[in-house]
Amino acid sequence: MFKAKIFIKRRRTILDPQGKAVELGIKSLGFENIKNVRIDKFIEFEIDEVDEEKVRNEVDKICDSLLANPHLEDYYFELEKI
Amino acid sequence: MFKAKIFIKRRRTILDPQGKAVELGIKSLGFENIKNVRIDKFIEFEIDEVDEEKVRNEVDKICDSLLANPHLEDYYFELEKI
Amino acid sequence: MNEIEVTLDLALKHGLTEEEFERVKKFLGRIPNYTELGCYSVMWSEHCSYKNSIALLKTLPRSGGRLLVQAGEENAGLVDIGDGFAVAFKIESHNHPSAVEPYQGAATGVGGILRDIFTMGARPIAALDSLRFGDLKNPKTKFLLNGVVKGIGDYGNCFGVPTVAGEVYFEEAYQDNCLVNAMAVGIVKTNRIAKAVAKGKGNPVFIVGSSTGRDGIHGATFASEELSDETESRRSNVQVGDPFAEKLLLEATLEIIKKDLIVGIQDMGAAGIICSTSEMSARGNSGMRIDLDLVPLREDNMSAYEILLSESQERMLVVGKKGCEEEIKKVFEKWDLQCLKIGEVIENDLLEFYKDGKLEAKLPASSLVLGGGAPVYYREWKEPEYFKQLSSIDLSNLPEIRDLNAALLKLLSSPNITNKNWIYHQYDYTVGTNTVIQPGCDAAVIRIKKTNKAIAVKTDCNGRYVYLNPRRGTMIAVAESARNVACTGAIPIAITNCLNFGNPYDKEIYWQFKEAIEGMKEACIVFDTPVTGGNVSFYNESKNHTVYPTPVIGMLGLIENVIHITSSYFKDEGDLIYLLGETAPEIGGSEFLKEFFNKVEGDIPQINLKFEKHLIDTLISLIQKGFIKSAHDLSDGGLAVAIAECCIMNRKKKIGAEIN
Amino acid sequence: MKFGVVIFPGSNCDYDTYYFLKFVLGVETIFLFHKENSLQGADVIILPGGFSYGDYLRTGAIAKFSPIMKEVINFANKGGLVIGICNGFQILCESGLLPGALTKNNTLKFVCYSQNLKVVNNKTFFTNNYQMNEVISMPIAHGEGNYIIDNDGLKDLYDNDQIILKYCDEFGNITQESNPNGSIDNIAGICNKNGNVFGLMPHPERCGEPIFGNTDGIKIFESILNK
Repeated sequence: MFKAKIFIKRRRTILDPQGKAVELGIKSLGFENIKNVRIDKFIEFEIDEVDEEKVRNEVDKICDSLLANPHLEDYYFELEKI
Repeated sequence: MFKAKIFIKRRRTILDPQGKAVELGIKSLGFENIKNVRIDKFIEFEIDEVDEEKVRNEVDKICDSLLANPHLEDYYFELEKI
Repeated sequence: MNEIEVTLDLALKHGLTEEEFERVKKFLGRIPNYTELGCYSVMWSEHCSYKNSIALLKTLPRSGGRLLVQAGEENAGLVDIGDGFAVAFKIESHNHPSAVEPYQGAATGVGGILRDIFTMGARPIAALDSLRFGDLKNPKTKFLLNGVVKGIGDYGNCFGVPTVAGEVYFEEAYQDNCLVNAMAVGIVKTNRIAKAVAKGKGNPVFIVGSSTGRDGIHGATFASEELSDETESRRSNVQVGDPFAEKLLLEATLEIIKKDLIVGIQDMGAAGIICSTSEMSARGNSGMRIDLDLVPLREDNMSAYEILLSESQERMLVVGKKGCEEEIKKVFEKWDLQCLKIGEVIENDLLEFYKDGKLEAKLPASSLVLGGGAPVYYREWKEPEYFKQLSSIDLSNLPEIRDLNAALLKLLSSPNITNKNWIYHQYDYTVGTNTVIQPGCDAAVIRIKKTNKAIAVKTDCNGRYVYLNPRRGTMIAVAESARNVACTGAIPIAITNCLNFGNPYDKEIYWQFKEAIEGMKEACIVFDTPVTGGNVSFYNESKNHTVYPTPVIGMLGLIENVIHITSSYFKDEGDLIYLLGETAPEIGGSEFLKEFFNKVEGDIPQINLKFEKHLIDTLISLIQKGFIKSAHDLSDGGLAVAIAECCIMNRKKKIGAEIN
Repeated sequence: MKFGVVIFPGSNCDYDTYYFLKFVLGVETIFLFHKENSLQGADVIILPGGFSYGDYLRTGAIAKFSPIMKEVINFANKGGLVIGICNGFQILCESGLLPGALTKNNTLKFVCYSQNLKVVNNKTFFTNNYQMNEVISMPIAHGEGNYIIDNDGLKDLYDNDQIILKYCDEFGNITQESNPNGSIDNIAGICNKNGNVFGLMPHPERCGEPIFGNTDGIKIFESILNK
């Protein structure tokens, strides 16, 4: 059994309105020394499979076809044997 | 200068309709051996401050008061000197 | 960037023809540098210059009646509705970006059309979406439909404009090229109308709203090119919409107009800074000196070329009144928006763009714009064979349909006719507390606060009809949208249009375009509904599909007194049902023919425009006399479907009908 | 009786609420911009619907730090009347004036239609004009109306009679099918222990005029006026 930890990150060149608004929020709290706020997705799930290589391909396919939007996002992931 | 990497994770006891929907999506791609899909937030930003202790307190306060909702979410973060 | 040597080959790569490259050299008296070439390439693209359509568009009735501005003069059409109010409205397409990334494509389409409205000082009070996709059974269609509907909903709902009407069709012809047309309607006091003009030597020029990134560079030219693998790779990153920033931009814009602090304002749509600076200058026959170093950027080391052509969203260009600079800045500060002075107006017809102290581009403003130096072409056309072939097919010997009940159920469940509340329940259609007739009826009705009036709005076009007979099909589209608003008690007063066609350099496609414009002209004259402006979207085709010619009509109707507002569904037992107009055995290009025989052929229904106008006038006078409890237009699916709809639409009461 | 309608960046029902109070009900109403730090003597504060700060991060998450909110919290803690409509309800939960939290609809889709509601507590400042268990209908329009609270919190709500409105069908039955967003126990509106802070997801200001064929929303404000 493996646990996949996947980061879906919006490409840095693409506008992140949410990051912009949260930066505004943090500053309104009085923390002026903050910049480049980015909000991204962190997805976890378990895969009932023993062969790590097979798991890696499977997770890669899942990210590429469903979890990440190729026009806006990049992804990377770590696997943990549980 | 530090970089904060913050994980905002929905408490496991609380239903996550988004996680459920993504699980259905993955299964519809033919991957039956997947379970416990969780969608959480990953937030990054830079802090212009040298003293690590001060940075740690600042990030903690930001998470506690804004980034995480105590009713729903827990948070933990890592700091990286850049 | 400017060291790049500008050759004919580079100009061709930018989408300019050889003659157009020569024309640029004539205007400048020299070879353009790389930045200047980029400016001409995007300003003379089909999307911005309308070069292959403006000649024909000018033949449409574009003034008179209640129009306050001539079509094309301003960012949107403007119609006087009395009581000191005017309505601004327009429809635009975002087809190509939505085919690539449906959510952001549709969302930025809505954002763009909303800016066209509030740049005139009007507060948007209604939005409509006219959509066309491929076959619903195709997974790609489901992906596009979900993305587009969510994009429209998220943007409109967050911005706070009710999305109240529209239509969606599923046809094989749109498989590779979905059509996403967004319409917006706004209300403005006639003494608070803002102009998109730059004049007055020394007046400050501001860029306001979001920062500038590399979004959608070549966005304009991208929209004027067929979707092929080649364009896929060349396009730079996708434009992303921020409805929250747009709402702040709306409030700040209306405030500086109300406080009379500005000379002119224009939103930044296709071709961003170069388009707004050149169009505003040309309208005021003046020029601008701009320092690009002062433009707030989202990405580092952007070149002058990229800054001028970037299509980052939620930005406007403002020409302020000299001396009001601080007050203007204060308003934008109040709304947490950037507002930076990037230059000033100069006397002569010249745009000078500086970067790092160097003059990067020097161009006559008028040479860039539609109506100025942009080329105008008169394309040839050729009637395609399919036209006579298909319209002469005799449909009288089709096999008899025995079980009419099953037939009606089959029609009612066809994707083009069935109930669309799955879509509009994702839209907020009650924000603004003005929506009297909600989505699902013939047209949406929006009351105008502080008056006794209301307006009816609707979009219509049957692509199959226009394919089979472009002229008569377009007449039918105008007539149907007029009938739809009349059913709510409104007098049709003006239209906007979004002309979705294939490649204009293909003679047969241009024949479709020419015929459609002819049909629209005749119908608009008879219905006295002038064209207030709109949008042309060519190149809606790909390797193996060309879309049906789809001239979407956006109709505006006026209800003088809210007591005349009429909904579409049957009300009470014992009410009498009347059919107005004549019925003829016409099923050419019908939904029935498509659903039962999978055919798109035959001669489409005849139309007598004078009779249609008489029918509409009669219906409205009957409503005004208080004789009518509901009215519904017959369109896809004919009488049987219309009667069924009149019963089903009554949510509160089960009701039926007996017809002889 | 003076009403104060707060404007956050991204509120979009502020003018709707203002128009309804001032021109339909004819009561004195002022706008309170979020950067101000005085309630200018308003007797009732309304946090209107909309997408404050674009509802980024979490709905209402950022609005609670606006200067005006400090004043609203003090005003509420001293017993002043506060109503949070839709996004306003989310802001009241985020700022701790009301318990629990509003999360994504279980359908993951925005929902907009006329929704039946049951008045399960008509002994409050905001609902004393309705009959007990009266079935009314109000427009809803939200993407994050799924109210959640832990078991102890829920028990508290019942023990202190803090649940005011529940989603129901046209006959008043509290059913799963009539629940538009997955809210626990079909909760649509609650108040705080003291009963002076009221949050609800439906929009009363959108059903206050006969032209819309539904005036069920008026009684919320009429309840306050003859308090």
